Parts: sequence; C-alpha cells; structure tokens
Amino acid sequence: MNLEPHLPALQVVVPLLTAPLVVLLRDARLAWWAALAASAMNFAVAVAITGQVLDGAVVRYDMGGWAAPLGIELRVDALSTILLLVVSGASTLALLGGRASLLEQVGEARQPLFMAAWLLALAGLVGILVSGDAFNIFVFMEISSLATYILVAGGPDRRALPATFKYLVAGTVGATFYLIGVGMVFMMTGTLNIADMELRLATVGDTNIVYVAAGFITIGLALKAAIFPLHAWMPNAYTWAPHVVTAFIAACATKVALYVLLRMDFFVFQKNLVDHELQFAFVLMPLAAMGILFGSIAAVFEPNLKRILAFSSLAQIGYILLGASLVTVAGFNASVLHLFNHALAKGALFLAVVCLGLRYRHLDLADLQGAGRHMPWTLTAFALAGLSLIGVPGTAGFVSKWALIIAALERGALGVALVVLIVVSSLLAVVYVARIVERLWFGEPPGENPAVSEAPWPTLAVTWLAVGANFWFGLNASLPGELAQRAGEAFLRHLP
Amino acid sequence: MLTGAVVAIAVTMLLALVRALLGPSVYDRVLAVNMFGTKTVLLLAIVAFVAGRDDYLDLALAYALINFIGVLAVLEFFHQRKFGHVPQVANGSDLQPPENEATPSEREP
Amino acid sequence: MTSLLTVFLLVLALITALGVVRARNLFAAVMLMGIFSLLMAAVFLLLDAPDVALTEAAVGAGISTVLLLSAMALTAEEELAGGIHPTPALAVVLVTAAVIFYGMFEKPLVGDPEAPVNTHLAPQFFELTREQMEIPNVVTAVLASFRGYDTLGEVIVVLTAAIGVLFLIGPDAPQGSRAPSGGNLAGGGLKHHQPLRIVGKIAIPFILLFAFYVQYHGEYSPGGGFQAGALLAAGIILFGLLEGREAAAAVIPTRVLKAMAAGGALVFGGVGVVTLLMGGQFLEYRVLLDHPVSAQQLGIVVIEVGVGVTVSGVLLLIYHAFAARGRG
Amino acid sequence: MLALDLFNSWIFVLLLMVGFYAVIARDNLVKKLMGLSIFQSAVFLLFITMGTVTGGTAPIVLGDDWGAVFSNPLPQVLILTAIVVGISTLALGLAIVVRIKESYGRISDIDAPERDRRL
Repeated sequence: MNLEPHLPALQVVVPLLTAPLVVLLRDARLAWWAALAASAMNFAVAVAITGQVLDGAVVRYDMGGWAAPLGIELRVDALSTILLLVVSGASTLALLGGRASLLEQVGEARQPLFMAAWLLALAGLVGILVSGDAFNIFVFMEISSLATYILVAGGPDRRALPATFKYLVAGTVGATFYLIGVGMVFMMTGTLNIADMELRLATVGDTNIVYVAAGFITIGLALKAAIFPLHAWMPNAYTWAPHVVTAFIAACATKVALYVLLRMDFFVFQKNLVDHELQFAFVLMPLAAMGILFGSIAAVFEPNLKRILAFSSLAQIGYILLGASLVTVAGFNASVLHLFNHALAKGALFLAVVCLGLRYRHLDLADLQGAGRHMPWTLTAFALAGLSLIGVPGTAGFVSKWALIIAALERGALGVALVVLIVVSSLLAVVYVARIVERLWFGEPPGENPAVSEAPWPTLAVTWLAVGANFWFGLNASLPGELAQRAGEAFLRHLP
Repeated sequence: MLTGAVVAIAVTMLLALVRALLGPSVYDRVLAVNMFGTKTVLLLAIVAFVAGRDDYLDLALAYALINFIGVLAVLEFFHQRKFGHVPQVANGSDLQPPENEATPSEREP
Repeated sequence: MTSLLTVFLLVLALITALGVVRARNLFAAVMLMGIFSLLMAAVFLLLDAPDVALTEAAVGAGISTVLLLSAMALTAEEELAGGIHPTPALAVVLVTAAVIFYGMFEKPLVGDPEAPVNTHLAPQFFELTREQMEIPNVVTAVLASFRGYDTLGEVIVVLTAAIGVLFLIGPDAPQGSRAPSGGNLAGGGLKHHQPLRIVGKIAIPFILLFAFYVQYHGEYSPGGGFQAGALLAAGIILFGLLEGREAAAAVIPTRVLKAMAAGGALVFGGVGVVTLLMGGQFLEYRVLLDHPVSAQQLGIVVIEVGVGVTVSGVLLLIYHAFAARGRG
Repeated sequence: MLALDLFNSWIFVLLLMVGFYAVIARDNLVKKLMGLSIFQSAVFLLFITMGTVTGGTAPIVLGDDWGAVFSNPLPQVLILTAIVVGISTLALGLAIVVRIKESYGRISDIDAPERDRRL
C-alpha cells in the first residue's frame, strides 16, 4: 500500500505505539534497540515529509476521516518541518550515542521504562509539531511534558527530584494557562482548528477577551519555553537530568514550546488583533533582550559545566524570540533559522558533555580541569561546537546570527541597539566558552590524577557527527535556509 | 415538596461542610465527608427526577460506591497509623503532632 | 431551581477550596479535596455534563483521594509552620485575576444558543452522529470518533503516568534511605474488622458489575471506557483495602496489570493501524465494515474497551506502586 | 440566566486565584499539587459553563428525540480529556514527592541551601 499520504500520522503513531511495546520488554538492550529503531524511523519519516514540503505542499491529514474543523487536522508546513528534523534527529543521535551513559546513570533494570518515556517524549513533541488543532496540541504537550519529567527525574543525583518537581509545577501551570487561552478563543469562535480559528476570529478579533486569551496563551507558552523571567525551572532541570536527556531536551523541548508560541501568535492572532505587534515590541522584545544579557552573564559566572550551557540556552532562546518580535519577514526567517542552528550547536555541546560524563562524576569546571589531556577528541569537539554557539563565520551559528543582525538593521535606531546587544552577548559567549576550554585544556587536574581515558567511540563518533553538522550547515545553509524562507512566506500571508 | 427536600439537603450539606472545615478531630472530618457524599447522592437523585432523566441515577449509584471506597481508604490510612509505625520525624519538623487535635489512636475505644 | 442550586454548590466549592488552602493539616486538606470534587461533579451534572460529572466523581473523590492518602502515608501529615510567601503570590494572583476580569465582561452569555460555541460545530456533531453512528450519547461519539485521536493521546497520557510512577517508586526504583517503614497505605488491610469486611465484600461484585455496565452502556448513557476503568480499579482497590495489598496483587498480578496498561493502548492504536491498512485514514472507523454505521459503532466499542483496559490497569499499577513502597 | 452567567465566571476566577495562590505561596509540595488540582478544576468549570444551553439537556439523546435542545458536547469531551491529564499529573507529582521525602527527609522548603554539593 502507499504510505505516502499517511506520513503525518505515521510521524506520531510510530513512536506513540512503540512505547507501550517497550514497556513490556524486560531486556535493557532490546528496549534500546526498539527505541532507536522507532526514533530512526521517525527521522526517516521527517525527511520524507521535508521532501513533500519542499515540493511546495502543505501536507494535510484528516484524522479519523473527519474533515477539519469537525475532526482533528494534522498540518505540516515548512515551520513544522524544520523542527521535525531537529526533534527526530536529536532524539536519534542522542539515543545512538547515549547507550553507555544511560546504562551508567539510569541503571539497567529501569531501562525499558525509561526508553518508553523517551519515545513518549519524542511522540509528544512531534505530535505538537504536526498538529493543526489547538486542543490536540495541549494533549500532546502533556504527553511530552509528563514523559520529560520522567526523563529528568532519572538523573542519578537526588537534586534531580526537586528540579523535576519544579519543572512539573511550572509545566502544568504553563499548560493550564495555554488551555485557558484556548478556551477563551474557543468560546468566541466555536472552533479548535488553528486555521479555522484565524478565519473566525476576524469577526470577533476586537474584543477584550481575545486579547486576554492571546495573553494567556503567550504567557503559558513562555513559561514552557523558559523565556526570561519565567525560566526558573530550566537550569536545574537541565543540570540534574541524565546527560543524554539534557542533550535531547535542550535541543528540543523549549523550542517546541516556542514553536507553538510563534504558531499561535503569528498564525492565529497577528492578522486579527489590532496592535498585536505591541505585545512584541513592549513585552517580548525587552524580555528577550534581558534574557540574552542575563543568560550570558550568568553563564560567565557559573561553576558547573551543564549549568553554563543551560544559561547559554536561556540567552539563545532570547535570540530566537528577539528575531520573531521584530514582526518582520526577515526577523521571522532569522528566528526560524536560529531555532535550527542553536539546536545543532547545543546538541553537539551536550553530546560532548555526555562524553565527559562517562569519565567524570562531577561536572564542575574545578573537577574537570585538565580533562583535555585525557580526552583530546572530546574537548576538540566541544571547542568546535562552542565556535558555532558563539557564531564564528563558517559555522551554523554564524548563519543565523548574521541573518538576525540583518533583520534587526531594518529597524533603524532600535536595530542598531539590538545589534550592539547581539555583539555584546556574543562576546560574553566567547568569554564563557573560552573559560571552559581554557580550564579544561590547561588547568591543573585536581588532587590525585585519576586514570581517565578518551570516551568510548560510539558516543564520540556521534558527537563528531553533530559537530560536523554544525559546519556542514554553516557552509551550506540551503536546506534550513529554504525551509526558513518558506516559513517566512507563510508568515507573510498571515500579516494583516 | 421537591424544593423543600432540596433546601433540606442543602442545609445538611452546609452543616457537614462546616464540620469538615472546623474538625477538630479526624473523625469529625471523616464523618463529614461521608455525610457530604450521601447528601450529594440524594441531591443527584432529586436532580434526576426534576430533569426527567433516569440515566442520571447511574451517577448517583456511582457516587455512592465511590464514596464508600473513599471512606474505607481513610480508615485504612489511620489503621496503618495506629498499627504501623508512625514515620520518624526526619529533619525535625515535618511531623509535629497536632496540638489541638487528639490523635486517632487516643480516641480509639 | 437548578440555577440557584448551581450557585449554592459553587459557593460551597469555593469555601471548600479556601479551606484546602488554609488547612495546616494535610489530612484535613485531603478530606476537603474529596468534598470539593463531589461539589464540582454535582455542578457539572447541573450544567448538563453527566459524563464529566461521572469522571470527576470517580477520579476526584475516588482515585485521587486514595492517591493523596497513600502519598501522605509515605510522607507527612502536617505542614510546616512558615513556608508561605503570601505577598508576591497575592500580587501575581491578583494581576492574573484582574486580566481575566478585563476580558470576561464581553464574552457571550452563558446558555446563549446563538453563541459561536454552540452554533459552529455542535449542530453538525448531532447531525452526523445521528446519520452515521446512530448512538444516542453524542459525547461518546465526539470523544471516540470525531476526536478519537485526542482520546488516543489521553490514553497515552495515562500510560505515561503509570510509566513515571513505576519508574520513580516501582520495585526497581532506588529505595530511599529515609523511607519510613510500614507507614504506607493498604499493607495489611482491614481484615480484623468483620463488619467492614463483610459489607465491603458484598459491595465489590456490584462495583465490578456496575463498571462493566458503564463500559458497555457508554454509547447510550453517561459513561465509557475511562469511567469504567476508574470504577473497575476502584473495586479492586476496595478489595486491597479490605484484604491487604498482597491479596489484591494476587487477584491481578502486576505483570498482568502492565500488560493491560500497554495492551489497551495498543488495542486503540491497533484499530487505527487496521483502518489505515484497510484504506482509510488513521482511526477512520467507517472502513472497518461494509455497513458504515455498524463500522463506526464497532470502532467506538473496540477503542472504548482499549481505554477501559488501559485506565484500570494504570490506576491499579499506580495504587500498587504507592502501597508497596516502604514495605521493602 | 444573566446572574448565573456572571456567577460562574466569578467562581471560575476565584477558584483560579485560590488554586494558583496555593501553587505559588505554599512551600509544602503536596499542598502545591492540591493547589494545582483546584487551579485545573477552575478551568474545567470555564469550559463546561460555556457549553451549556438554556433550556437544554445533556447531549445524550433520550427516546430518539433528536430534535430537543442539547448542550454542546464538544467542551465536555475536552474536559474529560483534561481531567484525565490532571489525575496523571497528580499521580506523577505525588510519586516525585515520595522520592523527595525519602531522599531529603522533608517535603517542604526543598529550595533550602543545599548541603550536598559533593554528594
């Protein structure tokens, strides 16, 4: 039979239904293989969908055979595709390279449950991305969130538990805010389908309640996306989660929440709410700017390697939001590109952290001093990925930062201020990356020197693969560029 | 007639709620919850009658059963407290015995 | 009269909620939560939502009371003095409320048949249910067919919760060094209380029978897979409370529960895969049989069974995980 | 019905406030979860309220009388799902609380200065 028309459904259903099977397994190795297979298949489906989207199609699918808005519609466009690639790719790479680390940190007995949770997190995230229905997004948001809490709580340190609890409370409050907002829009329009919402809001868009709804949706999702100052849950969750999990969720979880924020704000509200740009100009843009500064500065002073990277994520989320809050096509393009490129850089960095974590129990910089002498390959990979994070020309990070600067300059004086901000925070990024690399290469190893060796080759190979991707997409940005451009074209149609 | 019944039930619910809020002993609260559940069942039966929907009686039935289980769970909880060990006071403070409240074991006949 | 009654119940609910927040004694708070759930359930019924009312009662007053008590047995009953930060919290809460009030006064009136909520999709749901499914409970029709994909997601959420609880406090999870010994719920059971035991045991078969009724009558009256699963689990939990957790575990071993939890979700998803293979969209039941109406009904019945099996399995797994914790 | 309409909205907002307050202000983790439940219940009330139709009855057809006035089934379906999501979150949250109690010995004030930097 021809599976091609069913790709959007398969994208979600494969991991969603592999998970219950994995729960029943008893063997850790088998569970890992099953999860890897499902994740790889998920990536393959994402690539196939990308092909369809690049052919110019918006891929639609009616669940249950009920046409939207009566039933639930799946809808994949360029914006979703770029994140589908990121999410399924990050999951596959992290699983591929993370087996040894997961066995060590989570233990063998609980692997099947853990792998099932992993698949559910993956299914939830891709479920959000392909969905065209606001309530369906809520359901899959909860699947991915609950599964992610499990993954984070799997960390070996007891501090993982309070971190997870905080994450759970923040995530639930965020999701409930989102639900309130969706409820209010539903009350005014009678529909849950995102495309239909936009059409039907046209007649009622100028009522207070729709503004309130937009506010609730934005705040709820900002909480889930860890936008400054609602990021309090994020650094600890990233730090105490198992290293492999951090590599996965740092590349995906907050970005998918950000994706929903962009989807709702731009594709539903922008056209219908008068002065909706003001929300961006006066609220989100200042927050993004503060987040960039705060995250970068906090990263400079942090002693723990994973926390440094977590705060750097806070700054990077700021960049993405900054691009979007310009409310121009160029800004939106830059924002989408940065979603992709930051995931590449952060994914590679955290994979290098996985390598380090296999050899070191504590990841404070003081503990890791001199690690470079024992693990030169890991450290080189880390340094190269760090270049991408900073945005050195030739890396993926440069492409999107450059796009962001160009987009900002369209805005005159304000744009110049923003460019200064970007440059300053990039310099701060130089400082914290250089600080890590310097301590890890040249620092004196603490105390008696443990016999540390290079990380095992599967993990290392995957790390280098991710680093390679940073340079590949730095030199040849046609794929993300093309997708971002198409996303920008779609965005243009939703401007008033 | 029906209105009178509803008012009577409402008043009883209010009284039960007051008991549940004020306590003071655990048994007051348990009984209050149980009574509240019973009143809800009665209320539902009347609503079913007024609305002319027999299928609502299913719900009344379900509430009655659930209520029973809830109360048993509470009893089991205190049963464990009495025969099992009371959890140690860890780090000093989570388990201060309530000052104004008799512990259930003291009230046990 | 119903609207007055709704107002009255809502006031009680608000008072109860305040009581929950105020109570220092967590046990009292759990009791009040039970009352709160019953009140909300009654309100939902008065607002013409019997399916929701049934679920809220089974979940809120039944399952979550049991869960909260089992967790409390493992943790602590009293709240610490202090540990409240009223001022910033009040500020945040008041701002949130003010924002909602700003929007609330323009919304369409409740009960207005001409409100967009009630005119856009609802009539079509009734029409299509009548034409293509011929089942009287339109809530079930929407739940299982029109938005079956959401319901699949809901089943997966429940399964995720079970995976999480097993992962965190299941038999393979790390045992805490400071676990209180013997302070858990439903270890020994109420074996020594004859009257309770007899009355309880008489009730169990009725609860189970009622659960099956709710399951299979879900297309005709309030109920369906989720409510039935919760009731079924409640019946077995009752048995565990009376006879001890081990006895309940002997009736349905954990291994079987796990298979139920996963199997139900697989049955649900399997229906989707079958419809896909038969040339329809995912979860498009009408391709299952030649006669589309029977096909829709078949699909709904099968997936509701999947929901019921998963939910009962999951809730029992969670109950066992909490009850067995701390027993070693 | 005007009074009822506003009244439901009032209670929705007040319940939301009460629950949200408990989530933010209370240090006790179980209390936070209870607050979260109340918070979610408020949202359930919002949805169910918007679907009622004056003079209507529950969307379960009695005696094949399809012409009667019915309340809207869609919000009810959404809330059924949301209730299930709520109980799942509660179960997971309680499991985490149990583990926190086991490894910290307390379920309040978990943000207190950590003494286990090198645990």
